[in-house]
Amino acid sequence: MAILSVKGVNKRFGGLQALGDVNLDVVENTCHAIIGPNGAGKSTLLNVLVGKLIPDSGSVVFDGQSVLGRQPHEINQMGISRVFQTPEIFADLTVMENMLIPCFAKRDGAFRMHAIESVRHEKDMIEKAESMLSEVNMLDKREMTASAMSRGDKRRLEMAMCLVQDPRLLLLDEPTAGMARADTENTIELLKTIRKERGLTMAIIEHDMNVVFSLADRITVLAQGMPLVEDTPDNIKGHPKVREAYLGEAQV
Amino acid sequence: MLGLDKKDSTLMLVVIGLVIFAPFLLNPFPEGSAMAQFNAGYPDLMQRFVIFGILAIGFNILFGLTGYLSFGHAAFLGVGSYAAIWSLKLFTLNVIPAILFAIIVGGFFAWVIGKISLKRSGIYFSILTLAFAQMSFAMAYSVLTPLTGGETGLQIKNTDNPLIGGPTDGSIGRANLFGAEMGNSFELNLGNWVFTFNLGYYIAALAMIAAFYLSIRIFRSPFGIMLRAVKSNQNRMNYTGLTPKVYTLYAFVISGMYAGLAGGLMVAMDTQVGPERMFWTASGEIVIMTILGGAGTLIGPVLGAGSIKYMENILSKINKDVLHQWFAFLPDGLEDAMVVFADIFVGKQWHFTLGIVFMLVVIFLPGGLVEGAQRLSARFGRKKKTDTTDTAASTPAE
Amino acid sequence: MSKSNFTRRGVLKTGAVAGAGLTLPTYLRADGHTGFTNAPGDSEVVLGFNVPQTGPYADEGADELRAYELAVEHLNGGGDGGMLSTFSSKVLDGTGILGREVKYVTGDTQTKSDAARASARSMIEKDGAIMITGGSSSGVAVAVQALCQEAGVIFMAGLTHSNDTTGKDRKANGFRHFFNSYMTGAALAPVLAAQYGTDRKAYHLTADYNWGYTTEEAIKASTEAMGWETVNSVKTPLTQTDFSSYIAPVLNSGADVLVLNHYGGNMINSLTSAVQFGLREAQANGQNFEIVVPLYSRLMARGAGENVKGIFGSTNWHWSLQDEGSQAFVRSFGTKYGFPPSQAAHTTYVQTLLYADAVTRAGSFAPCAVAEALEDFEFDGMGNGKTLYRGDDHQCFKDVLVVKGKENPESEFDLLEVVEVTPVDQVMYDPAHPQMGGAEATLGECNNGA
Amino acid sequence: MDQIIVQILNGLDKGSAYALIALGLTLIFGTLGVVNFAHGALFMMGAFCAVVTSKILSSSHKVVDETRTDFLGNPLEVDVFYVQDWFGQAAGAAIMDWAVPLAILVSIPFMILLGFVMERGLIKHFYKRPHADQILVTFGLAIVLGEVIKYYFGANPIQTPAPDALNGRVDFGVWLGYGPNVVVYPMWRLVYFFFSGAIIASVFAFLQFTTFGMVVRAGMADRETVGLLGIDIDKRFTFMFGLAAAVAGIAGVMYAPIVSPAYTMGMDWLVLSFVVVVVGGMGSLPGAVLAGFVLGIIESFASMPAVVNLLPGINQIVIYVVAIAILLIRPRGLMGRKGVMED
Repeated sequence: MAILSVKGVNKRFGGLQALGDVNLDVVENTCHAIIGPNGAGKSTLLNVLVGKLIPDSGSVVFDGQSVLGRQPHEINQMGISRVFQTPEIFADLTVMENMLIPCFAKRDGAFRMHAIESVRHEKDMIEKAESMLSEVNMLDKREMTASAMSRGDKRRLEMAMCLVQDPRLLLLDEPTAGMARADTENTIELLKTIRKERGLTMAIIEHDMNVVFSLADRITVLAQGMPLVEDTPDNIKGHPKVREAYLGEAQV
Repeated sequence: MLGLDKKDSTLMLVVIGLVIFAPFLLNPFPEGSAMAQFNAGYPDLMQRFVIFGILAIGFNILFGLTGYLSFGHAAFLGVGSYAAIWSLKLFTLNVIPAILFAIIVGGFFAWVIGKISLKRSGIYFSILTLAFAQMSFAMAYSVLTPLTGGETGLQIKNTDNPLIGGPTDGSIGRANLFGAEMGNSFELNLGNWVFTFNLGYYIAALAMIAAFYLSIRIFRSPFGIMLRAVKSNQNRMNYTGLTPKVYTLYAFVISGMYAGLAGGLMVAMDTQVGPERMFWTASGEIVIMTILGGAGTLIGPVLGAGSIKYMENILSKINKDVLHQWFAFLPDGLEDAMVVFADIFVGKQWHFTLGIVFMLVVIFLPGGLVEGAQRLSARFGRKKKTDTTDTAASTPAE
Repeated sequence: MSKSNFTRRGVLKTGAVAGAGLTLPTYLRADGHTGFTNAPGDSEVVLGFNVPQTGPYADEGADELRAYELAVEHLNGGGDGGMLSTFSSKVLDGTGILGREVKYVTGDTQTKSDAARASARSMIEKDGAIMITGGSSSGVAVAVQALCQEAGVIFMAGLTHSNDTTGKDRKANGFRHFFNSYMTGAALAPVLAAQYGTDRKAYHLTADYNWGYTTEEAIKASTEAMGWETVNSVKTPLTQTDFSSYIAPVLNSGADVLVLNHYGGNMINSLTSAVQFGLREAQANGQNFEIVVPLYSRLMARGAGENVKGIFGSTNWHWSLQDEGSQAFVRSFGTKYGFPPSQAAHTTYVQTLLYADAVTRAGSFAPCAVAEALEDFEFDGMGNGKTLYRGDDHQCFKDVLVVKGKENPESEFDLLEVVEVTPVDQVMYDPAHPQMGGAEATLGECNNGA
Repeated sequence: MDQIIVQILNGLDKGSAYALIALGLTLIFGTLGVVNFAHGALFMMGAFCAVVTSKILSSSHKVVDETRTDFLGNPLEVDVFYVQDWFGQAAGAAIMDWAVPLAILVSIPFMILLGFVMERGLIKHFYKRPHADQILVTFGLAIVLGEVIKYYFGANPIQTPAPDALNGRVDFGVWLGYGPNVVVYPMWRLVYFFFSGAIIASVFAFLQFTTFGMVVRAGMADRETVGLLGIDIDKRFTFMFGLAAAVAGIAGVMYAPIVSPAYTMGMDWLVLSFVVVVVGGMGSLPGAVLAGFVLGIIESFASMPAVVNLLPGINQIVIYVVAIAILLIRPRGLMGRKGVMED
């Protein structure tokens, strides 16, 4: 059953057709990868999904509700979390505080005036954050200021921040971009483990085919804003159209 | 204690102690001695210390935590003051309704201005708040004269007839707390020392302690973390399902209410309001106080407020005569030279010292006076128990 | 360990305090039992000189301070005695006030009412000042006067020209020697009519605050009584520095006189603009275009330089006056500081002497006694001829000087010449005059404080 | 109609003052990312360059004139000017008369030097510091500069007239078909307007057509990249600071005859210049100039008698009302770049 369904989405920027009639179904408990050469419209699509952009036409339905016209924070509250290409974390705050914020957001909603209660007394939230941190092996860094961590740790922290919200759909925007080989492997392992343990639904944009093929259950290939093919990884591997699209890119 | 952890409780106790014993602490020099000039333990200045302390604490909740630099905060102080004086003139001479009224009006005004100004961020936000405050000032000074008294401001007059309990003998009503006047105080003579305990001061001090306590609670609350998140990364907040603007608006309103409280207390202590209270220099002073003390720290803004008010009220009163008294022990020529030299920094040149202090502090103590205090305690080789900062101190506000 | 012991007096007092709780008023110092605030001891008395030391009026404040220092010197028997010898009341003998040496404290009003009150309160609460004096703007004067009323000390206003100080905001503890907007209008209008004729159309530019309003009102009323017509009046922001957009429309407005109800920097800049736009050489309605500056001061004239030549205005006092009192004052001030005093210096010097004299005549420092001695006090020899401190509103009534910018100044101080000394009868008004707050304005009760 | 023409002239004149100051401020604010609260003080220092030049040129010695007496009755000491001793009566008088234009020559090296010293000695250490620290240190500096001026020159404004030859008026009305004396405008203000135009044009030309300027503009757009190219952008930024100071200084010199210099003018201009820069949009030089003229003209119109009588007090607040309106309609001011000073 598709938890996210994109139908006939169009988006133009001036004369440029960024997205043309994109259809996409992300099925629950699967990992759906979106690949394509640069400028294929992957990021535009992602921005439509999280409410940053509003498409000119088409529909995006998440769990039976349209997300179009909703603010990013509302879409998050519906159960969609996003990991960015460059980690978006609260750099000035400690790791623990970074973790607590999504916990509160999940429990209290978009805004709550909880100005008198002490954070120390939020035992449940602290426990939840700690268990998530230990899941990503960062419990020992809980009092560290986030900006002082390595890039890989920042990425893991961001992922943990998304996961602690128990999202129904996790969007990953090139989660391994700019990472060293070993870090990439770690990330893949982490994602795999989490998927196995939590039964998470994921949509991932990725350049690295290695990552794509080790994680994805289904792949959509975008080229110049149009969906080219949608199929299983095995079928995509040898698909002529995909080759063409990528080779075309290489020639340019 | 009271839901604070050990470190905060210690800090709280230290602040309470300082505030209660301020009449002693601020009057260290015996009457009549040359150094008595430096005594600050008289009601007016003590009241100003705590009132501006409240103002800076409130400002710090906005600026220190969210990083939003309001350059029009004096407007809330001003409208709070006007609200309070009208309450004294029309409703009752009791200060409690006046102060409550000031808080409400300050908060409401902040809500209106914040709602509009928060559509922008960074310098654009600062200029919007500045523009609103300057408009308020200009209008209070001129067109709104019937409401604000214009340049001459508002005072209580003998013709005022408050709804409840005004004086009947034609004398000028005085602000009071259930009959006890703000000016009441008693003096304690110990040897050559005179210590003044003033009712108004202790009321203001109580308000400051409450304000400070509330500020600690806010700093340590989930709300406080959210405000620091606003400063750190609004984008991530949005994608975490949170509304940074709403959080900021609440912080803005809270700090507006603090400013209103300060304005109300100012009127309660000294029953008059003038429009200069809303001029941009007054807003700038609040900003400078907070940065000077250490933005984002709990106690910093209070220190900053105290030191600026101290310089304003003490340095400006040192004239050549006083200097001659100080240096009288020197030979004549040297005495004159010293007087001429010292005169550059005091009396009518007190602004000069102020400017130099700003520069020195920011150059050598990037975290403000709080950092100076930390370095001092570090130098004396013991871990200061009352570590006055919190984690936000390591990342000065922007 | 005598230091740690309570002094005898202290013991008595703390004992009393314990009984009385918090009901003792604050403005109470060493001798609270004498029944008034800050009663001085036997050897000295402290006066508080509260003047602008920073901000645009700092120079005026500095001049006031010089005059205060001179006055203190004279009261304590130093220097040449200045006006003490010409003052019609002869009770001051150079031994301080009631035998107590005069000491003083100074403070900075910053020309802000908040700062001025903070400074005055510190003088009263910390330094034990028995009288506060000074200031260079009406906003500050009104604010500090109200404070002194509340605290129970005497306020001797410095330079404040707005009607309100002794009009709608008059207070029993406050006294003004300086003249006011009404007097300026009453003195200036006849001279203007004589000089420029009665068929004139005036255009007012008015500083958009209290003093501007009362001055405009006064000048309008008195010039209209002479037959002038007011074409237009425009309010200008206090913070304005470039007045071009206010001056430019004047020439073609049908007016032939421009009245600048501006003071200090405002006046210097608006007059400079007016001269730049050629208003001084212009013709309108077949007559020479004229500019009038109701309130002049020498510092302003110096700031405006050449531009003041031939322009009429009024002033409280000018150093070129030839009477004995003025001469004596100019001599001692000039000898001490090397240049002649300004009108601000004069008024503050006189106020200090008048206060000392009143205390001496009353035989008490108690504010109510001093006020009584000042009320309806007539004196002479202080530079303005016969003067009356009217009891009804605590305003001095004396001759008013109409001056104009000198065509050929001989020095940098010789900028104004006295055109006419308007006799006091001509500037007299009823205490309940509508410009003065009408019948509602009252002094209230005098307050002794403690 | 004639009144509208006059107010447009006034607006252009005010606008050129605003634009010139905003331009200098943007050079610092937009290029170096430093919130310079001392910029108004630099303007004031420029104005006092004019005062000092005029004082130096009219320095004199005293000669006792026995025939006249001073206020104390002593023989009058008459000032005799050195320049007249040296160059003769007429030439000496002319030199004193032209003090303000001559002051430009004094102010340029002085202000550049002041800018260098400020940047190297102080501001340099604050590039990486938070804006709050920059505000505090430059505000402190502004106070100190102001107080130094007050110490030597007092608080009273000091008359600094333009040369007599430029003190006249131009009658535009005659050219435009109105009668004489309908639209007259002071000559010095026109000089100021054209002079500002020339300065603004040269700054733009400098940035547009010189290699130096191109590097600086690239640095404004993306400082890190230019740094990576191995260009010593810091040295150039030091020069930029000197240039900005000089622009503020010249603006001050030329403004001295219009508004008499006083030590408070630095603070008077501080807020206004920030409003102009922000309304123009952060990091945009054309924006700063445009905003200067827009606000100048609107302010002039708002102070017309008809407008003030219709809406009392509008002249007090118009700048702020317009600033708020513009910032609400255009998020980054008139021509601001995204991401500059937005956080």
